[in-house]
Amino acid sequence: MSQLDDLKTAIKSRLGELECVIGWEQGYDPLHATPLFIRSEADLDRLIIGPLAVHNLATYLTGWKGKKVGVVVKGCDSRSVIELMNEKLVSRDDVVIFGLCCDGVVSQRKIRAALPADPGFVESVEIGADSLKVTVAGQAATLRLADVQADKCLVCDTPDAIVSDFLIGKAHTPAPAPSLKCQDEFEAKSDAEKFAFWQETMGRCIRCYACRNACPMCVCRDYCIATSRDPLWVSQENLPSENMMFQMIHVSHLAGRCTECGECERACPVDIPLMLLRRYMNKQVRDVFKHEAGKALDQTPPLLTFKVEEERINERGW
Amino acid sequence: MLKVAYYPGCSGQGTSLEYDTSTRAVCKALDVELVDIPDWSCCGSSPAHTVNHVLSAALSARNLAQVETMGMTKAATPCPSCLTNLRTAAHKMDDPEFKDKVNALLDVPCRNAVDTQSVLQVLAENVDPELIKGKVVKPLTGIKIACYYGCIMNRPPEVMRFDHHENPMAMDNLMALLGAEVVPFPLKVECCGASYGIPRGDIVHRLSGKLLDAGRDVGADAIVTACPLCQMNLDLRQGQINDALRENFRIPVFYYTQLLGYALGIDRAELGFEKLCVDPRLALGRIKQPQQAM
Amino acid sequence: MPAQDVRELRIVGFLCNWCSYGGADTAGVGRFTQPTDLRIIRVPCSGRIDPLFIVRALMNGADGVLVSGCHPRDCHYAEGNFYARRRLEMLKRFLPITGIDERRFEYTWVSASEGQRWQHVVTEFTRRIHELGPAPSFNPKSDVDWNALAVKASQGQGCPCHGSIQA
Amino acid sequence: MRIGVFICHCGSNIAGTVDCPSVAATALTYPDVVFSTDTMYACSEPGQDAIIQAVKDKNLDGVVVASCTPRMHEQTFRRAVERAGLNRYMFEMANIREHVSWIGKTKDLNTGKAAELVRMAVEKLRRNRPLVAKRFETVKRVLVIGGGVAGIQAALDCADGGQEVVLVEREQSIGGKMAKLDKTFPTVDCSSCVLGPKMVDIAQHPNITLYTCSEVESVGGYVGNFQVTVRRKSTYVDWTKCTGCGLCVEKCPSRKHPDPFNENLCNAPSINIPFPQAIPKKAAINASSCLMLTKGKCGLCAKVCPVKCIDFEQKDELVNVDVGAIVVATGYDLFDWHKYPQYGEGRYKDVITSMQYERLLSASGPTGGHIKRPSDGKEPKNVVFIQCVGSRDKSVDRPYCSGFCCMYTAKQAILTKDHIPDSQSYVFYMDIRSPGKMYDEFTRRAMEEYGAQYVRGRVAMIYPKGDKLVVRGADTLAGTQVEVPADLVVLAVGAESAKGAVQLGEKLRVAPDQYGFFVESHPKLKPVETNTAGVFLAGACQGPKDIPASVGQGSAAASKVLGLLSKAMLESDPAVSRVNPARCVGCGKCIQTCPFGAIKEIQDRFGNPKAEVIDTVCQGCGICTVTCPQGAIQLEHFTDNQILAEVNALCPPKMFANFE
Repeated sequence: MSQLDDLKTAIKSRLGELECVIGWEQGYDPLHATPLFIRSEADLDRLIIGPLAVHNLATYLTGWKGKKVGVVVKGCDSRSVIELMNEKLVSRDDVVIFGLCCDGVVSQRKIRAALPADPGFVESVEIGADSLKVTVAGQAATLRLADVQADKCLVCDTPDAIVSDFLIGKAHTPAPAPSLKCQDEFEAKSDAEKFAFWQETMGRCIRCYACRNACPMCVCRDYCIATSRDPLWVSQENLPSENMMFQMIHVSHLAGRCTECGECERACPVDIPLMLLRRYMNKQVRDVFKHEAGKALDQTPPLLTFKVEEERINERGW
Repeated sequence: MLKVAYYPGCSGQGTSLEYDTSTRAVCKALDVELVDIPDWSCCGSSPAHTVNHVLSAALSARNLAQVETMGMTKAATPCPSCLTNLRTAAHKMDDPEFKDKVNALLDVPCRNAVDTQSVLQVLAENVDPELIKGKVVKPLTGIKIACYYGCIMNRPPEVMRFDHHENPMAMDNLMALLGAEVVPFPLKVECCGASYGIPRGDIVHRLSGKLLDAGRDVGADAIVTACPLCQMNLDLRQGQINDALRENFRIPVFYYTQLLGYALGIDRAELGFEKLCVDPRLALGRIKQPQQAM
Repeated sequence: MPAQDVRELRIVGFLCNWCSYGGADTAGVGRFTQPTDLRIIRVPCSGRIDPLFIVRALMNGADGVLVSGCHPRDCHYAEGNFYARRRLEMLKRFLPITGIDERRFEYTWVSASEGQRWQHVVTEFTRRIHELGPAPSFNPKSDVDWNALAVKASQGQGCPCHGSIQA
Repeated sequence: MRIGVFICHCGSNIAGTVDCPSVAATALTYPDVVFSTDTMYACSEPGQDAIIQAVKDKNLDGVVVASCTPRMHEQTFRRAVERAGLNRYMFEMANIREHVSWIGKTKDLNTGKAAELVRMAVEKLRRNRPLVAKRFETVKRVLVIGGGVAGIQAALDCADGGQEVVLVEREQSIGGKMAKLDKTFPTVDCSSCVLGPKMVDIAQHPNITLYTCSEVESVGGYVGNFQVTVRRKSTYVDWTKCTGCGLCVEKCPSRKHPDPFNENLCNAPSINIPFPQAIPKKAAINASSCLMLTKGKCGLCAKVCPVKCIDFEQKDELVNVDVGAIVVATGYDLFDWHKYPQYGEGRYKDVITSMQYERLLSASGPTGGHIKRPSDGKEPKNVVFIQCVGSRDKSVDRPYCSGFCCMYTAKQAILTKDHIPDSQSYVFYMDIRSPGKMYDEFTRRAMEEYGAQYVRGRVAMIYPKGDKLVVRGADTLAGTQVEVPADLVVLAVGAESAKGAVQLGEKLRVAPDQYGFFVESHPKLKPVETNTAGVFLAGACQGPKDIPASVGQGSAAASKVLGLLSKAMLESDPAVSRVNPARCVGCGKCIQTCPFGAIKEIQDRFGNPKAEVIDTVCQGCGICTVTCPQGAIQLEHFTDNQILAEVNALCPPKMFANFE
């Protein structure tokens, strides 16, 4: 039986007791998936998984607080679920986790880049073992999956759901790359270059808050301090400084909580590489607190606790 | 079979020949192979380290380097004084700066990768007591023994890292294992006067005298040591002490390896009882013959 | 270093009320002369200092931000500076990726009795900031003296768009 | 809003290097500032009156004073604006003396800085709102934890002050360490004779409820309203019936377990009354050694008891008490000297602790007050005392001085001579620490009148010689080694924090220091207060103390309690955190980080979890405000917007960069 069939049987077995099960279905065209909220077995027919099922569905969990739901998660998504549980934002008893062993997902951005022109509407997509055949306006183009894989998959060390009620597919032995080229290159730049870079990108930011809304950890929702008057942290002016301020708020609120699912960057309509900030902050958190969000249950986010003697924080000579 | 590099030390070639021979004999008997360090040299004892620490350490380091060239990481010596120097040198060389100073003086640099132990520690920690028990042919039943460790074999604890530094038990346990009655000796780690025997005999007379006195108090037939210098002060100088303190001690002072060898039934010639100044026969006579002991 | 001889730069200080603010007072009582660039904001505890205050100041064009609290273990509220230490360390380590020179932000511990130490900290930090020079601004350049306007605006005069920042 | 600004000259302190009039002029251009002036001495009476007058004339609703540090005069001016009819929190201060005029040389730079600090204060004030202190009632009852002399004193003083007192003691009888002592220094009067009457008072005082064999299980609530649960451990004796006749104690056949009251010098019967003056004078069974409870046979005590109060079925009992204040008097424990190898690690019977020696000296002790050494019951002639055993020694992590050892050693040397006239005492010491009334004279007497030989130096080793112990040490004054043959060696063991102090501290939210002693609010000015309002310290639980100091602290703590509970209502500082339930998502992060347990989770009327601040417990640190991602919990008077306003005042947001 295929992974999808196994998943469907698993969901069937629990659907009865659940408000709904969150999965994926085809979106406006065969290339794009969109979240699917399965309430009846009929809905199950539309369920899809695979490299196109990119969304981190954990993002929807807090919206169902108090109700018992199921969620289909890839390894990376499961980290978000775990972190939400560790922060008591979601209760384990309220969630049935259908964990996948994931072979990696695509980056729509890379696909767009790989295709001769912006595809617009895609007629059909054939997913092969390691290739992707995309047909646009009668023209078929075959892309190597490896070339269009999302960055996070290249460095992913948790392809299989860490916590789950059902673990579907066959487990991987991950061989993640030590680091991402783009990240290393950017970090190597001079302060001036980096500053100029953010000045430019933040000038581009339209503060649509898509990055925030897509983030599974941004649970403040309507009460985000970036869009409130009391407290009023950011002005309405669309200035690079104000946009950067908003991004800094997002980063600092994610410090020690971000699970690097990449949703923020994926959701950005103006292609701001937000993961540069996320990965860097996570690196700092790893170095100082030996902490990785969502890698294990019952962890305390490092900024919600302390040690009287901090091994890795040296008072600077003053 | 356990294999360790062996550093006899200078006294082992002279005043404590019997310690060296008996040590080799018992180790052989207990399947501990002692491999002599080729071209070993002075450990840098008193004369050197009172004058120049780096030089003294270099002398030790040279020997450690030799062991490294043998491709071994564990060395053993019967002499606590050598042990102290070898271990202290290694301890100091943990500081890279000091290590460089030392290696500057050596042809073959020392990596400081050797752990030196006393033969006693090797026997106590690496030889199964049951094995020893099994090999005992003449149990020491009937003899009362006071174990005297000397002042430096266990101290300073952070350098020597062996046994309790105020109340060591390794020898006590070993002797008890051989069937001897070990009396609680309060001055186990007291100073015997050491090398003051030459410049200030009176000091040695007082200090060693106190040890013999304590031995007598606890009713010991004999004192057992693990240190050539201690043994010499207590044994060779016992006559002087008697004269100086108007005493008449007659307490034989053995090396623990001699009694161990005796119990294991090793050939007397290798144990060298005849080298002792205070006649040990009376004490040895207290040992019940095996058939009676059974 | 006498900051007096050059144009003042904008340095914001966040000090906890119980130790460091007292330390600054002690320095004053002892007449320990310091550069005048620093402006001190008083908060009850270093645990009250949101790293985002510092970011806000930097985004507003502060040239340097200095935070000081009670020495670890001496917090008036027992644990405030322990939390502060983690939060501030994270911010300081994060700044480089943004291209903002992390030397523009420093945090340290000064007790109410350490007037001299406070003088040293202020003098050293001010010197450092002057060596770094004025901080670049995120916002585009302009030939108009917007700063003057902004100052006036923040004083509640003209430029309605700035009313909002003052909330 | 109508704000008035007052720039203080402070004589020439400020005016010397700040152009006050021009600062005042600049201030007038700030938003909402309708009045601004400079004044010679703002804090002086005319200065304050001027402020009050201005508030009335210009009907101001906020005041900024630029003068000295708020740590100096904030309260003064707050009272002033209050007298003017404003809320005390509608006031801000700009520190232009300590932070400007006294540290900056150049007048124009100082003037500019002063003006900006004033602008900062104005911007803050514009976001202030009147805050009113919460008033709440207090429970007129006190919990005293620990029945040593400090706790006894605290309990008696509180009770005499008219408060109900609940006294909780872990042991079977109150009296603590002092009850074990034979005599006390420097008066050499009988310890139990001075303590006894106080213990009786505890038993008889109408306001005092005594729970012994009891421990504090849990503590909830806050100052004025603590809810405490006490565990009364089962004694297997119904104390309502027990008359303390002691028949059971005589008859008990099981006398195997060591007697803790006598420092394990002898054994005690399994059912026992620890000592003649015990309060309460009731018997209790030691479950671990009682034949009936361990083997299920015997029950002799039950047979002989005339009032039939033995109850082998008895279980622990939990008692709930509401109290308004808590006094912690859990005392200290003795250092475990076995950590020192040089003293024989227990191999030599005649090396004993000072407390064991007290029991040997005591008429109610195991030897009936005759000094007999443990090994062979012989009367010692040479007694060697070794001081600083577990004091002033980094090597055993006890770098502090225990304070009373020098004195009790001198006392014991004197008593030794009294008991055995032909005895000779030797004392190895590091320094003699005898500050206190008649203290140094006392140690002198020990040396001069009683001929105790004081040797300045540490002891290197103790070893047996014949039936004696040879004590070898350094005589640092003579610069030689000394060896003293001793019949008995008494170790002056130091004090360390009581076992379980740390755990109790967690329940009470009182932090212990690195050695387990409780930390006071302020080392000089608040010695018996803690950082938890309503919890006070008495005696050695705060640090080693002798009897007079402990008694003094007991009374001090009591006076704090009486002062607290004398108020009909308590007022809480209104500058505390406040939750905006609309913004709160109930994630509980604030609850997690609050050091004072001042935030609790509640359910709103839709059953959603929300945080709620207990005003009376909140100390106003603001950790929670930074923790909360939504800014839903704001520290009043230091809200995000107030601090942001200050930041924006100092660094006006620039719409466009300019580098000129």
